Amino acid sequence: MSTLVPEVDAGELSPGLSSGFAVELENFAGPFEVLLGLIGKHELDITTVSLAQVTDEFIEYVRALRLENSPAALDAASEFLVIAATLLDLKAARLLPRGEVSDEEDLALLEARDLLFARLLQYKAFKDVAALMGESMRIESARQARSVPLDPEFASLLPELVWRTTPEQFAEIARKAFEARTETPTEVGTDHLHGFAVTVRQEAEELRLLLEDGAEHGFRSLIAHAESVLVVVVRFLALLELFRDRAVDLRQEHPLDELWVTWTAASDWTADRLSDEHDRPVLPDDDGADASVTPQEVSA
Amino acid sequence: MSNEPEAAGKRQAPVDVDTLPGGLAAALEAILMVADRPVSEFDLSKVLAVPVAEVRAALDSLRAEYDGLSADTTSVADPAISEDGAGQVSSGVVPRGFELRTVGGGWRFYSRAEFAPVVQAFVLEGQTSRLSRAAMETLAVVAYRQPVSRARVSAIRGVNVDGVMRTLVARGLLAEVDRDPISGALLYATTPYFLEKLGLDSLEELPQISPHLPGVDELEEFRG
Amino acid sequence: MSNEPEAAGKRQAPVDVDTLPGGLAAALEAILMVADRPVSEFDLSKVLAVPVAEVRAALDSLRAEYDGLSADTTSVADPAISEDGAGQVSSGVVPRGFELRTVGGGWRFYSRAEFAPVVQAFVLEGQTSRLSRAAMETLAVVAYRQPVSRARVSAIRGVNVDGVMRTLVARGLLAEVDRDPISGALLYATTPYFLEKLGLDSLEELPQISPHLPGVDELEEFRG
Repeated sequence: MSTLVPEVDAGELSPGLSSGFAVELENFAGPFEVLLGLIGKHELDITTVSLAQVTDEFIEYVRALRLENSPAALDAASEFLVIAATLLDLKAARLLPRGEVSDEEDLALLEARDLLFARLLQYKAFKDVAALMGESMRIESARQARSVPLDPEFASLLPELVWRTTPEQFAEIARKAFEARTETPTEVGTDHLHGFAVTVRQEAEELRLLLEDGAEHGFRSLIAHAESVLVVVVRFLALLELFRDRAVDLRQEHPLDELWVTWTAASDWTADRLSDEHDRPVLPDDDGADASVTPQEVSA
Repeated sequence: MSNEPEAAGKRQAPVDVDTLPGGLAAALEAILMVADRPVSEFDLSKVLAVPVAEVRAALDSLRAEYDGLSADTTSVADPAISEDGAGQVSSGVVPRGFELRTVGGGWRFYSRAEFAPVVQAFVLEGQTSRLSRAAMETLAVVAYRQPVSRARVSAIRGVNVDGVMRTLVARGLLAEVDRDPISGALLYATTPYFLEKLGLDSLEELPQISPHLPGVDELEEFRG
Repeated sequence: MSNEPEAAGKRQAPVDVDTLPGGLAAALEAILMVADRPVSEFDLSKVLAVPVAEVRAALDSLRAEYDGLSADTTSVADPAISEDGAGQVSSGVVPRGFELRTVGGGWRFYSRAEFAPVVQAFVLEGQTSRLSRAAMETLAVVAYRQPVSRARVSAIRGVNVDGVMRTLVARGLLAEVDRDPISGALLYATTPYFLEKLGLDSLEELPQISPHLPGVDELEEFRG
């Protein structure tokens, strides 16, 4: 599958991003955009993205946007979760036990990684085609279509209108026409974007306490009391770490079904066994501001 | 595809028409083909930076050419297509299906009168005596927001209303009444015929709808 | 646009076009002069009671003639008016200021692109409406994946597209066309107006995406 990714030309990915990944509010177009930009910036093969680095820089980026304190910045910040999910996909694939593709499920997870790359490619392809379409539109705008009012001579031939609408019905039609367009947009809280440090080790420890009874627990119940979405994300990462360490068993009947978790490690297991790479806390934001934003793209 | 002409001639001729293929005559054809109302020789002269007399002469030539009379030049147009209409090419000069007419102080392309029967058939094709739901909703928005631009109605309805608005104008329910002083956009209002259809004497008799419809104003940006 | 179309074609051709001066070609010119949208060869054939193939041939000839290419007949149009533009008439065949094009599934008169600078003084729309990059990319996804739900477009673009989609609908480039039979989600598709804006006759003429994207179709289900 990686043959799909012959080269990722840093230059053409996003010219604006070459300037040290500066804040570009007008051009912010979502996590895929940012991810492509980061990959381009580091001239990385898309298949070997250095996750730690990319994650750090993305969080840095979001933080910079927040400091701008503009609505666009908030939009961007609210998309943190999407990129978090994207990075998580990558991370999940990397955390798999390596070198032993034993069964279909492992294979499927490995394929998920390729699918993620393919999705990035797909995104890039649409970007390219959009540029072509934009050029067509620009060229086309030089021509103007004839579109003129109907001559009265012909207009008078139209069949006489049959009108059965009462003024009250008409007013009702008007009311509905106005109402349809004035729904309030959905609000999305961004409280999850700041607050406290969360580490994979802490969450792994938390999971151990929850799972110690040896029974099978649904992932939903494991996160039922999580304080924030960030905790959920990190707890899930911790779960994957535990799986790699063979401390838990995972069972899922179908994609998107409940994920069942059983503790399998010895009773003396501690989170210290986990690798060092998660020692640094995930701290998405520290300016303490809170806000809720409308997740809308900025259309100039 | 709405085309709202703005106050013409505020810009200098951006181009020397003589350098374009077809020269002045073709430039006039281009403008008149898409202008949605008659255009005066004066406005044409200003935009093209060509003396009015030259504009008039070129338009007269075009008109004669379309009418199948020989133009100033010796060359002539022969639009007859060999497959079918060869029979009529008696003189070698055949009128086109369109003509240039001066109406209300301006020039405009029209279908040639001889073809009125086929044009009528085309216009009437598929027309009904009832308004579509989309047309009724658009009419309702204009009725309660008049005078209002097409762009604003589009923003409120959330769909492009250019075609529907044209239909409503053609049906005599709406009319262009004014121009927005800032944007230059045409403003539309309902007609007396509309009131007649609704059985009302004046707009004041329209039933009240909730006095303030929140958010309508912010929708402006929807359409530059 | 027009009101609800009813069962069409119940009327006979009102007149035998061959008896009119200019014949079929002129009749087509007359009809297209009043059309405010692309008109299909089929509709023209029906109104004129002339086989579609003949209609197409006549339109092709007209287009070639307007473009300054020689038509089927040996005679050519020479719109250059002697007063001014004599310099350009090198070949004796000069394009007109307008052109006939097949876009959005039908034929329509357009001003020729070369004259954009002078035409734009008379038409406001089209200059104001640049799409943002985000809107353009969203439009591209819908164009190639239609009919498609907003959720699916969001998944492909990796961002929430609700606002952009609303703008595109308000601009008339997208329309809600259906509902997903399973999820009940609204499905969106591009409009004929979109094709017109891109100068395409049908969606088949969209640039191939495959060179940009090997093997993407298989991963559709990855994100429902």
